Amino acid sequence: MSLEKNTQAVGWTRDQMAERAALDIPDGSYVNLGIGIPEKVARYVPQGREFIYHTENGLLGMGPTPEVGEEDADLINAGKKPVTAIAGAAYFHHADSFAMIRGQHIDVCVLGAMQVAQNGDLANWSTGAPDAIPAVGGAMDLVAGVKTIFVITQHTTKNGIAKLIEACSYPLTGQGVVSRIYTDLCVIEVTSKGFELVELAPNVAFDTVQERTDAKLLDPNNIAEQS
Amino acid sequence: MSLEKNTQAVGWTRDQMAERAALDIPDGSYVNLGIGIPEKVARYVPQGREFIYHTENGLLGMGPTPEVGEEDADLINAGKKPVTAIAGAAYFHHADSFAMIRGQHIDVCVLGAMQVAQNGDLANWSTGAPDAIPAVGGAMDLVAGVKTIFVITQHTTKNGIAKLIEACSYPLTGQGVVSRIYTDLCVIEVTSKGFELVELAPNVAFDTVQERTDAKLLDPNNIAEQS
Amino acid sequence: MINKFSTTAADAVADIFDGATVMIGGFGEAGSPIELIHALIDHGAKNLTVVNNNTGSGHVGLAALIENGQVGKMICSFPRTANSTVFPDLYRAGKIELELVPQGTLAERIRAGGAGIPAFFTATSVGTPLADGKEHRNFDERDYVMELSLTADFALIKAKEADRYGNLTYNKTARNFAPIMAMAAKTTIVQTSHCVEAGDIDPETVATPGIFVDRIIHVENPLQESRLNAQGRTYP
Amino acid sequence: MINKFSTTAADAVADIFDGATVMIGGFGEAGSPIELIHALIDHGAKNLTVVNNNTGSGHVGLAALIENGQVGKMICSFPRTANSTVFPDLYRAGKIELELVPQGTLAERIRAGGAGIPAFFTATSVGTPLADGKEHRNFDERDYVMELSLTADFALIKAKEADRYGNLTYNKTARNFAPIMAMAAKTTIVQTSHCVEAGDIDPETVATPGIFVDRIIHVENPLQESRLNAQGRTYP
Repeated sequence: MSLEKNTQAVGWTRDQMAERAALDIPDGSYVNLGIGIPEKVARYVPQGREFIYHTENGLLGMGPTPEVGEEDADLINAGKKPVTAIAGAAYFHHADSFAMIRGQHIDVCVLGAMQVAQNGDLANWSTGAPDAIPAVGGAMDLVAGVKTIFVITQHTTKNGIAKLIEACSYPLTGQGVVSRIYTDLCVIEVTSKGFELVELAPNVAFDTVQERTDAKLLDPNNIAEQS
Repeated sequence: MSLEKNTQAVGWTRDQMAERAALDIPDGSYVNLGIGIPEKVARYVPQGREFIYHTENGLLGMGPTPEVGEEDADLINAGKKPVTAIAGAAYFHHADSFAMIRGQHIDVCVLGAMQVAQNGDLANWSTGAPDAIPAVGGAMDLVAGVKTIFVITQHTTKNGIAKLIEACSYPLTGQGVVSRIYTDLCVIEVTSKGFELVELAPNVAFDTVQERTDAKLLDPNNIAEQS
Repeated sequence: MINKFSTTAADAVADIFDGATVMIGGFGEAGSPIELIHALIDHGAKNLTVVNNNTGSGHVGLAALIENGQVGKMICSFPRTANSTVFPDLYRAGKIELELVPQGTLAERIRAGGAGIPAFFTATSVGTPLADGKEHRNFDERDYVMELSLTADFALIKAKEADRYGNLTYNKTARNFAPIMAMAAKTTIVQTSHCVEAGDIDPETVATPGIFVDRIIHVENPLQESRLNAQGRTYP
Repeated sequence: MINKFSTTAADAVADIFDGATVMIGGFGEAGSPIELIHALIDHGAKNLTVVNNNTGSGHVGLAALIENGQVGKMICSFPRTANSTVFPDLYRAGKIELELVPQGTLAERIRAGGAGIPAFFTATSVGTPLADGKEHRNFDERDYVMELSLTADFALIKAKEADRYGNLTYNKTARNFAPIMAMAAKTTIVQTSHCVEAGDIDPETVATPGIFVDRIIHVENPLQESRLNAQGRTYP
């Protein structure tokens, strides 16, 4: 594992969360990255692996951000930011692009989250506030169609409210869709029994994570003791 | 009308049937031609008109039969015969090709028939004989999807059995789908009232047509008298 | 001779009627047919139902069409944009209707409309508020909702190249919704920066066959939404 | 490094198991992956369900696969060919099953399988024997039947060009079913006459994006079914 152990800091930075998630993506995977921290995953492809990035607006083989001045308004990602295309890319229309998603051809999708429930339910598109402008984009298609859904998120909101909870209070994006969660504090696997600890970030105690999680955190492999 | 009046012959030849049908296809139409006599329609595009031919195996802008020796096994029509492509053609896959058909983008389809009923029912894929190998191809898609269905057929079978009848005895290709019928003897419009005579071929009497038709032949415009 | 080239954008959109459903290509500004949208603003048809993934940005293009009061209803997946308050303000004021559709379901409903499929089943949105009131059905032990096709009276799209038959190519991710909207609309109106001869587009690489296209106008150097917005431009 | 090039046709088809569903590209001989079919004959997997528009001609390719007793069921639209009695003889003898599907419904069922759509409605076949037993439903005053998607364990297809990612182009009407079968199969195996470098295929003109492709073999000069038949050839 190439993550630098930082014995000073408590927990992972946004980049480290992305780097940690990238470690769990197998070589040769077709990957779709959500907006925000998930986009950073592309910077941390583990040595010896090649991922192909899909962006749902119609490009397979998305490359890195272009140099300043090299942007093309007709070459953007799903977040509407300028991107590039690798040698070996392909363009296609929206129905074909979502056929890749809905038809379970994309291996891994990494998304942000507002809430994740212990049964894998994901809420990441709306707080349900009455005056909010509802906007869903491709999130529901991605969670329904992609084989494996990873979530990268801060463990709690800025105000310290738990995002990993027993049951989502916000409107769902999908039911039982999340496989793994990468937070600043830990990696959690969503199992049929609930949240199972996979790894603790440096200098993070099990009790700290449990305290900030509004659901039972299981540790069947005694990760807490090994850390 | 450019058809040569042949005062000797009784009725139309196969080529004349095709030529007569072509006269009823508007300029700029997208046209799909069935196997057999319908294929001949392409030879008789009226002066000043341009038709675009669709072949359901994946080509829009089908051109004429290639010169001997110029055939390409990868460039064929739905009858699996070698064809060419015009300047301005497009290739596409089968689902896209049938989207053109099912989505009612093709204006006219000209098909052969085993039986046509006075309500527009068409049977042209199977006699229903128990030992026959059933084979339907794109016929059911075409009659369900194309805006206007023309039938070109000999008025009766070789044995003199009527093909234009009150109700089809063979398994249907589609219900109420035929608009016009071009036979060696006449042109018939299929209306809500039944078969209506549009035109008699040279030297053909109304009674002759009625005799060879197993359904009432209407003549609201007194075509018989004008001939 | 078949010739789908039209003279002006004004002519091309002249028969768009009040109450029409209009699909407008583009994902954000990529592929947005801004000159055709501005022609539609000049034309003035009202009470339109517009299908687009978004609701425009700034005060030009689609946002300007909405701001001009011509749109009664939006069918889209993501009506929020960082730099536009046009749709949100009207929506909160109850002056515009919204049908929110997941992006892939939106694309597939349009494709179905063009392909003569009246309805299909998808797992997308099952268990979410967007599945409320929709027919559910189980296939092979998974739940799906039934979605209806979308068709339109008109589509406005932007292409890279067009020939007289209406064969089109697109530029990179500007392709997005254009090919399926061209299929789903009764009348498809295209703006292109390159009018080419029939045969200039390799038949293997035609992205939209001409059968789906009705009218083409030439816009050599289309305006770019983000640049206009950076300049604080408005339309009209 | 992703590299989908495989060494031999034998290796590429080695895991096709008894009882597998195999989609085979081609409309007649155009697009028929004859070398892959012959490798499947050599391999010997039995009781296959084969999806193809036809049932082959003469005694090579698909007809030879059927003649060799490896196919338990055909799903196709047109099982008759002027010059082949292989399928008709087995069918009349009750030794092979047939699911007859209208050609466009066959294509759409395959496309639906690849696109994650479990079922859809079509007007095709309404009022005919092929609609018997199917669920009917009325939308906007027209009757439709519900059709289920088709998927496969393997697809065997033929391409013009392929790169290491599996991006494909096709030649003219040989494209036919290949792109949708590549989408609908768990494992898609391709034979191509041109192996090219990544980037050699313009991303605008890729007909099948590599995501749908698993293995590629190089067959520089593929056999041509009609020529073999004219020579009276048989396989094996």
